Amino acid sequence: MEYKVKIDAFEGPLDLLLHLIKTLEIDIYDIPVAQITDQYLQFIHHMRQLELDVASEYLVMAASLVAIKSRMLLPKPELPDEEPEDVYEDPEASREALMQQLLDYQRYKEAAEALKENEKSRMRLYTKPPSDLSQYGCADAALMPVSKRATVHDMMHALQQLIRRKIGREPLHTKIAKQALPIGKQMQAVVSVLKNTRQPVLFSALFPYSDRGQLVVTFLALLELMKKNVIACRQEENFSDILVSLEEGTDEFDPNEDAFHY
Amino acid sequence: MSLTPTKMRSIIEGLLYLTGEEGLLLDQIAKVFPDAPEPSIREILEKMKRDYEENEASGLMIVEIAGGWRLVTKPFMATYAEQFAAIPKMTPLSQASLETVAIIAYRQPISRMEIEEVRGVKSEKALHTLMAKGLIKEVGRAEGIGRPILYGITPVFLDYFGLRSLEDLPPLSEAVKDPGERPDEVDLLYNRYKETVKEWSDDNAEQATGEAK
Amino acid sequence: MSLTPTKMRSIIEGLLYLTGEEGLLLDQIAKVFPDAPEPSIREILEKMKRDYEENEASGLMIVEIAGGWRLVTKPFMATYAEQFAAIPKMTPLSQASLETVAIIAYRQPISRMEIEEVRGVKSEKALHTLMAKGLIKEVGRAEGIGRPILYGITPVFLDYFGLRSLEDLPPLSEAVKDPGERPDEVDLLYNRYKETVKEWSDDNAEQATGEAK
Repeated sequence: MEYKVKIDAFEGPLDLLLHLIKTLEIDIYDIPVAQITDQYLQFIHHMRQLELDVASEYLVMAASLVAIKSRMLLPKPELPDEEPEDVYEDPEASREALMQQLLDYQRYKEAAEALKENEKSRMRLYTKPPSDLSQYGCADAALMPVSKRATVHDMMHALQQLIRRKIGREPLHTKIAKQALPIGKQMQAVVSVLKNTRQPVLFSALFPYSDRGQLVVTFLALLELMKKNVIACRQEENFSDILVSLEEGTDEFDPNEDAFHY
Repeated sequence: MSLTPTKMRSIIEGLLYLTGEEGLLLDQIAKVFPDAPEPSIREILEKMKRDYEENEASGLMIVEIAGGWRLVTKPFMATYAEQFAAIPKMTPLSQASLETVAIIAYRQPISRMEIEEVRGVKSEKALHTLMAKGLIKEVGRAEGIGRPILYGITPVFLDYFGLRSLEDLPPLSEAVKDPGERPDEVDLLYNRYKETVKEWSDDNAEQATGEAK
Repeated sequence: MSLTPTKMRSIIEGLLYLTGEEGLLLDQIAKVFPDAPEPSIREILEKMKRDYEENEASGLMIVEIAGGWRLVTKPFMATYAEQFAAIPKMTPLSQASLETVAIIAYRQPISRMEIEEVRGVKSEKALHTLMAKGLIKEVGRAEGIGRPILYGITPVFLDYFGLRSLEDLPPLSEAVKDPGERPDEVDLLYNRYKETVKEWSDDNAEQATGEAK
């Protein structure tokens, strides 16, 4: 578990150092250790004054900066040749190592910036969910293929897609549901469809939405139109499709008539 | 600022594509163009419909039923869709099945209706497929009206996805748990705090540069 | 009987519509046109892509992401799509997650410790988020003590960042001169520093966990 502390706008001591180097206009290839150490410590100090919990990484960096700085102030000890080299930590080498680390981190930070742009443009592209191909006879095989298994990661991807899709779709459902479509308006819609086609329309074709509210309103609209003799419904035989057509002389049907408002 | 008919056409086309087979009501389209009169929107739709119909290089067309407008494939596409459907898929489980089984795995026991709420689409076929493959099973019935069947995953699920136990499932991102969630006050507070710190450090750096000179 | 390019274009458009966000692979299209050479299919796709792009009256465009061709709405449509949806946008990745996933993409397979060395901070939470989003996965374990888990990116990574392939990754700025020729002392100091960091942060993490209890 990552602990809760995380100072501010910086991603860590390296990020903070890069920031200081940039604002102080320091040459990253020739870091003045004393100056950067002072600035760094001052920053940390202020963070603590603000009673902010400073993550351990920052303190560790502070410690190593101070170590490098103090060693730089001391004269290099004369070591006998036979002593192993690593007894003395050359502050120049430490400074070099820090520089390498900063440069390396900076590369990835830049790469992250670039990816952020990619992410931004990708997020602006919306698309539709795949159509249901089952109507074209695509059946998921009843037997599980052993060779090509879906993986957990396929599943996580599917969930991500689902979220993306919901972003584009959810309100559609809620809007239709909450709209409480007025019957009068739906009557107009039905009449205008019949007028446009100029021929009988299949009953089922008048119900393009699976939304329940929509179905009920359309059905009520049809009943009302039948009652007012605006439309006629015909059925050739039991259980065959019902054909809906306009009655004669309904051209003057005024959908705005008060009677049609509910 | 009012939009040109060309711009409006492009926006309507985009929206029709996004809503796919479900389509859009004229009202819904009109809401996107609060300044445009409804007849002008209808005109654009009618024109677009004719254009698609006449364009031999397009496999799509626009249909209008009961006030709803939809972008769909032309009838001749059925043959090719069949051919395409017959091609073995990249993933052995369809997107629909994967989504459904994932929701069940994370939220079991769960009813079909709850699954459909999360997915926003009918999920009967996916449930059928998953049952047939033995990845899910009925685990009981919920209390309440209709006592809907509850689904859960099976040991075959674990085996199929190579998991030792359900605890091996990757952590779910917040969005799936509650897709509508907004950043809460904590985030807002945090952002404000970040800015303060940033300002402070910029000031300080400036000062330091000044001193160095 | 072979199909005219116009007819082929219309069929491809229809298939792009049907597959939507799933996208269409070139060889899936090729299977629908067994007689057509693949280059000619690609040519039609490229042409279609250009046509959509240049057509101001269209809100759609074609993109090639992770090898798949997809019909998507143009970027300007985002405002309308979102306004239409009235739902908060997907939250983008945090800076920490972006840095982490960038390091993984360029250096995979890579262990958590190696990532933390580059970033100089703990990266567990970022890894967690990236796993949950399906952007990275465990790809094995390293040799050596503790056999740490190695991470790599997934095809979802390409999709998420809209890349055709890993070659599309933004080029990493030039590596530091002679990174392999560091004097030994530096490595030692560096390693000691690393260990200190580790101890420190472990302590701190423990403390934090303790406090949380």
